[in-house]
Amino acid sequence: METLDLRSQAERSFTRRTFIKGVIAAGAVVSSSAYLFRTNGSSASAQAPGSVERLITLRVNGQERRVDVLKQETLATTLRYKLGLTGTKIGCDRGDCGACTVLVGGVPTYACSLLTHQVRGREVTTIEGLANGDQLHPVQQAVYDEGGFQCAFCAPGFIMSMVGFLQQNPSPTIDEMASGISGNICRCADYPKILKSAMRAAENMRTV
Amino acid sequence: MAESNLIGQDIVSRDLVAKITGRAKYAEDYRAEGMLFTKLLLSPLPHARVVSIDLSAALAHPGVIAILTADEVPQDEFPFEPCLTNEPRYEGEPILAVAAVDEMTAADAIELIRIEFEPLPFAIDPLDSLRPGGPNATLMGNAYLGREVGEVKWEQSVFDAAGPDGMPMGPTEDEWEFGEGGVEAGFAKADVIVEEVIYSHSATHHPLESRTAMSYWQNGKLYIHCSVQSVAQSRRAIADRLGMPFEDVVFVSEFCGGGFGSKIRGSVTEIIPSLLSKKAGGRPVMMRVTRNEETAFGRARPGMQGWVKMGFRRDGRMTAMDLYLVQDTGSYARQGDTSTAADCASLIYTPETMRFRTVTVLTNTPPRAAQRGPGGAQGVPMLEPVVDRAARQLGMDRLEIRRVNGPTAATRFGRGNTQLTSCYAPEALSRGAEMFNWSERSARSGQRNGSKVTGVGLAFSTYYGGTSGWDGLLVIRPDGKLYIHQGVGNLGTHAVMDTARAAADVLGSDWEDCEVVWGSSSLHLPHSSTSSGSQTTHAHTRANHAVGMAMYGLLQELASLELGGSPSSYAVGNGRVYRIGSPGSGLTFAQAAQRAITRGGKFSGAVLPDDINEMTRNSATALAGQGLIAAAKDTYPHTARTYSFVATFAEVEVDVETGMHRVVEVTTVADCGTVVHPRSLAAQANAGVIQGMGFARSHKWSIDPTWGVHLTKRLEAAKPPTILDGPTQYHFAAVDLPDPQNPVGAKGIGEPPVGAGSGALLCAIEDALGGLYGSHTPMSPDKVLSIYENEGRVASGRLAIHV
Amino acid sequence: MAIVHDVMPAYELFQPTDVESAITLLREHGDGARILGGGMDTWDWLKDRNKRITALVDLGGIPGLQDIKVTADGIEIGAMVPLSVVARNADVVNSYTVLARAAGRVASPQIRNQGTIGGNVNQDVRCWYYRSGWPCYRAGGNICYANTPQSLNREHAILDANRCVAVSPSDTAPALVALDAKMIVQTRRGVREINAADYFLGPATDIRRTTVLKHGEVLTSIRIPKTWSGAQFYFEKVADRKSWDFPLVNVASAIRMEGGSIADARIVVGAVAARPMRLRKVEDAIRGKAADEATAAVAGELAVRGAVPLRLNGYKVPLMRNLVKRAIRGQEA
Amino acid sequence: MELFREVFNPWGQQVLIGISWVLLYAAIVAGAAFIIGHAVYAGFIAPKETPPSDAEVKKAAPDAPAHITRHTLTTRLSHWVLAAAVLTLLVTGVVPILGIKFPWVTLHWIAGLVLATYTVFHTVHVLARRNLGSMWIGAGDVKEMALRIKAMAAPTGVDIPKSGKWGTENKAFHHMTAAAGLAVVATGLLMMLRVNTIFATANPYILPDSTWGILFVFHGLGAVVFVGAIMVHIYFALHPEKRWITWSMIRGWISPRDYVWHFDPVKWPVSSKSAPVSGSPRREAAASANRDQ
Repeated sequence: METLDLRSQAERSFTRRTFIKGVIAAGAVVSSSAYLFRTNGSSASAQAPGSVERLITLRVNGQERRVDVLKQETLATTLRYKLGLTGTKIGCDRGDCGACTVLVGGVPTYACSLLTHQVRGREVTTIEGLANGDQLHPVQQAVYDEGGFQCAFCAPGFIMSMVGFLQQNPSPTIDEMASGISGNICRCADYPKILKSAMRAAENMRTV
Repeated sequence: MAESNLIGQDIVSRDLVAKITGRAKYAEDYRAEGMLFTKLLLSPLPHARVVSIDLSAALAHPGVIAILTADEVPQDEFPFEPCLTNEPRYEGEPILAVAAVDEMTAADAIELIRIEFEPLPFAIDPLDSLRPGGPNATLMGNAYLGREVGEVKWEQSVFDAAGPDGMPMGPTEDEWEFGEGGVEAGFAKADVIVEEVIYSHSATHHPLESRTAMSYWQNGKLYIHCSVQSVAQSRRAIADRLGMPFEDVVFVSEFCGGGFGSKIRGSVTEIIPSLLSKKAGGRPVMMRVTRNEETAFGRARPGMQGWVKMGFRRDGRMTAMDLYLVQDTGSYARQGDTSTAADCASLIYTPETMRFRTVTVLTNTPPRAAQRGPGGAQGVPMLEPVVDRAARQLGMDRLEIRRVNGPTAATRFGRGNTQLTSCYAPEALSRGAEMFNWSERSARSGQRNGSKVTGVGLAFSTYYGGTSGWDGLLVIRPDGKLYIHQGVGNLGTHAVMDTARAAADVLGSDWEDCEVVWGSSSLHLPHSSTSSGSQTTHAHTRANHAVGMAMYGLLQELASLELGGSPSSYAVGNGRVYRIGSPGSGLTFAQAAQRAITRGGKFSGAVLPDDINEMTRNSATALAGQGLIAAAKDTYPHTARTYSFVATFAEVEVDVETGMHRVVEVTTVADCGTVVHPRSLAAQANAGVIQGMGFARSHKWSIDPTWGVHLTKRLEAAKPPTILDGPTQYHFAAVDLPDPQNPVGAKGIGEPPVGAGSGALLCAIEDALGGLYGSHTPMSPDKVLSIYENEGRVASGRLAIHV
Repeated sequence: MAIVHDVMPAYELFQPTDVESAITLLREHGDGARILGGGMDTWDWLKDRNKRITALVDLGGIPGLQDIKVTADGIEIGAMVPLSVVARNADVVNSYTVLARAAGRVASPQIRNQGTIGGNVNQDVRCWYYRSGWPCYRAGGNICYANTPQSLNREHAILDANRCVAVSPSDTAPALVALDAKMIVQTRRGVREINAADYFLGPATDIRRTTVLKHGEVLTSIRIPKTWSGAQFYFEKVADRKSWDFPLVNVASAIRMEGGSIADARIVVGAVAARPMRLRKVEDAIRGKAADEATAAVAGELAVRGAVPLRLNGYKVPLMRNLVKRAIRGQEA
Repeated sequence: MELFREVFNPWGQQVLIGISWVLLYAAIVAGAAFIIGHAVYAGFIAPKETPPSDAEVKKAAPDAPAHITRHTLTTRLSHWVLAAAVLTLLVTGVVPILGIKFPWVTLHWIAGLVLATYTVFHTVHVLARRNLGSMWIGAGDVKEMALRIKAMAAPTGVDIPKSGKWGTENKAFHHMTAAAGLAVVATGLLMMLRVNTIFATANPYILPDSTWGILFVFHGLGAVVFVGAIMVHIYFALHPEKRWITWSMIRGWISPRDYVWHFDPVKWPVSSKSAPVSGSPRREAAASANRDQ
């Protein structure tokens, strides 16, 4: 039997009690970002089974972030508008370009095509979470050493795809690598250099 | 003068770390306290007049702060394109804009607006518009007659004569012909004549970053953050659109997520947040442009429907070319793509005689703009397969026929008998053939392995390679660093960094001691070219070389004043100006900057050269007193036209059972003068080829002819190429011979690879299909299958648009 | 009323932890409620504002729907298992290869990570007129914008059309029909098991729906019987792009060979109709024949008999013919 | 209550696409109400009529044959073909709207073509024979009808007048369904252009949306009338008191008893020789109607 590995057991056991405590402590944070969004007022049926709270805790880049999230809010919007993590780009908002790719539980995911409520308690990693201070992540280093992207609007998404794919397949062939990052569009079409960077990234990851 | 040690090196761009760590700020990444968000009401009709608008419910919607209508924005005579309109000329044209506390509120408010339209006649297909009684895209007419819009209708007999799959060819608006006796005489000399209906489609640019903009007003100045290809020129354009002096516009565009010609001087819609912000008392207003909106007003490549006839002597020499093109210019400005296509054709084939006829038709489809390789990128893939057909008829090698007709340094071409500054096209063709192993590979042409047939093709492409006469601006500050101010855009070509090297090289500076200043007019930028049309590398290596030389002279003069001796007894290098022969005597840049500040006058920027542009003057004046300042205009000679050349070779495997193909090998060689940044050049060239191949294969748009409404608003439907659509490796080389009129030797490279890529792919597919038909885009699997199954017939029609 | 096709409007979100609660929520909220699986189809409708909902019921928190279980008589795949997991699962790869290949060819890696097998089979049809929110038959109107003398219908149906000419774009659905899978549907009253071949509806039967699933019913898992385990499988998808594209036509087949001839076969073609088309006549015709070029040719011709091409999709006839031939050959030519 | 269905076309303009299905439910409810009303009336309120005795029959219609021809084979065939077509049309047209899904379109248009052919044939036939008078609802019919209604209102003792071969209700029913039928047939034939048939490929753009909307409304209204009318028709066909009519439509004849019981021999004379009896113009019309069989 294989169980989907997107949510670890620990993530699932994230309790409601710790969550509420977190929200109370984070009140200031919540209110300071609230001006960006009108509340949608539909707080009815809060008692219904399966209903969701507005104030939730996200685990982003290893930190717990409390945030006020609308029901229909996508992860890309929360990251960019509420948490200031603008490295995650919105290129199409329809899952057609990959610019918003982040890792959710280590898996490359279009942040525009996922509600923030769906990642409650799961580990989210964005482009901002890769480097350790000034020390680039091995994948970023590979991209840097190969001279990187052109306009680079797609770069954060591509890099997240590379990181996610290499975690799953650390020694890909060049064809596998291309397939692994084929969910990202580079409109500059700098694919040969991107692929070269990705292969170098695989090497870097193996030697880390 | 120091030896060149930066030009030709792979130097990682300074801004790369920001790009790959998410710290780079694109227009939408700015956030400000109290920021409002905009949604646009777009026209649902392709052509209409707004009869009434009722905003009351929307204005009463909580959170709505301001609504901007067409009556409050600059409106001018056609073809001026307003940012908001009451007579929308294409589906998706912005009618009004709502600013609210967040996007959802703004969007909900749009739905509360009651608006009534009166539908007007509309045209989607240029050929339909040219029919007797066909619809006109505007109330003034359907085609450009010079700068004016008038009516062009052809007689029914023209259409009857063409038949269902032929090109109707009525009287055109523009026509030229060159060569002795004209094409008639040329064809009379020909041994082989080929003619073909040719077609290139329209498609949205789709840069990954849409044309988002954010604005606010402070102390009478407009602050605008947007996504543009050029900073200095866009600042001026925005100011013009708003009718205000450019000095009052603080223009910020540090990073641009792609433009491909769609954001050359910014966008007409960029002033919407500025005007909304004004209405909202200066509050910051963000207008995030969505993919839907980008499809509507984000610009597109003009499509062409046409016909060509070529005559060749037995030795392969082209004696005549008769080219006829109808251009779909969309709903506003006249594009020059068909003319450029003809110019490029006259250069890559240097026909002895040539006639060109064109008519530019307005349609109620999104406005067109230059798209990477405008004209050339359509002309090359339409014409190259026809040349291949002639070669087959002549029994001639397809590389050879291009060699026979291709230009050389001595070539005079086209109707202007134009001269080239440099041309290493023969070298490029030879080098490419060698790398690709043309003779061996082309022998594999038509080989069949099961359902897969090998096709081999090459395409030869050209484009303007640069302008001249722009300004450079340098500051040496007391920190000893050389600050190179750049007013070009940062759209991913790395030109903003790479052309700066020219100045550093002249001064023999270590790159680590240089800072490139770019991306915000508040940093005082010089008058620079647009980053478009492959001109930047040429234009700004020249301008930076010129200003480097000016700085060199100022340093010599300063040293001679400070340390005695004649200026010419001083040299500059390694961050110092020093006496030739006794390097110990001299000034460091830091000292020079201090002395310049003290001395003032021409050293500190207080006195500036007369010939520099007003913008450069303003910038230098603002910087005056901060160090040693040099401003200069590029006055190097530029007595002929500068063109770059690209040859791309491709091998494909076409599966004749599915219509799909696999690109096996691609080799590209460019003549773009001296190489400035090898890795970046290869990336530009290969990526241009891939864009071209993507355009030739899948990247498209579709507009329903009955409703005039766009159906490909999603990237999933517009189908730009993915990483899997080509091979994993591309081969590239540059001829790397200098253009003699640029002191740095460089020419531009942005445009020509696109036509080379699409042309090579079409030629290779046509080759695999036994030469059936290839002058048609997008050559998607359905068309390949149709051509294969129906012996050259495109089931959807050779001239049918939006398929 | 002015139109805007961006920014997802507000709705209630529910994340129940068992199927029964999900069904109750769906029933309570009536037609305004929608199931959220992977969301890859849902977001388009909501973000384009072409479908409005009042409540979204997220099945992501229900344990069990994300499991793959090997059972005595085959394998059972939870409806919420992501496509990438299906494509990589060793049992699926080894025994039901056609499904693994199909799942591995869906859209893009991220979509395969987020999109579920249940969502992939339940996704709405592809027709850019319908998906633009135009009031066509499928949207409750009385017109088909894709089947007129001017329509842009390169991607549309050649078979089984009835007023609506949209196609089923699913890659996994043909594979599941080929494998004779059973769709397990939980309703208020209990659990139903439906043959995959009967699960999908054409527009003649119901122009508003693509499956027999009714509002308030939940596809919980897909059972694949051992019947075709280890058979000779074939899957191929023809699309404009090699990543991230819907099929122009796809084919999935399972063929059991005995002594050099075809003992039994199931051949299913996608993207030619609003549901995956199982080619029973072809299956009957090739049974007992050798899997050679002659049989393939007969099968190919038989497969496209009765095809009615529209203005721009005539190429689908030879394409479907050729793909069926390849399915019988078991390989590309 | 919305009476019409409207949608926003691709340009955001509101366009009519047909009647509201509420009207369909209303027709069903109205039909059902009538049936229940009638059933209650017939079962509990109306005086029980006793059939005439053999002697009465003999006396009233001495010449009547054992089988009095009421419908020729052609008439019966065309009635049942018509019935099949209309029922098919209603089932295929209405049942899917009520939520039971099945492939209905092809059956619907084929049945529609049958109905259309019948309508054309019938119209041509009737016009050719120039015997429109037999179905004319004249002053006498109205008077007769009024009397019968009065009799129903005062159910005791009043003698209910009998009709000729075609009762006024029959005529009214015929005209109502004819009008509805013409509406659905005419609009339906045009609507066939919107779908692929063996005759043409779909072209909904042949007429403007607004025109289509009106056509759909007429089609819908016709259908709704049909729904109510056919419900009532079938009810009567199955009703014990009217079953003799149904039998006559199956067998073609009625018994002398039913003839005497339900008809006015003056208005519809019959004889074993079946010779027309000359007399008043109405008689002539009736006779010609008879001949028509």
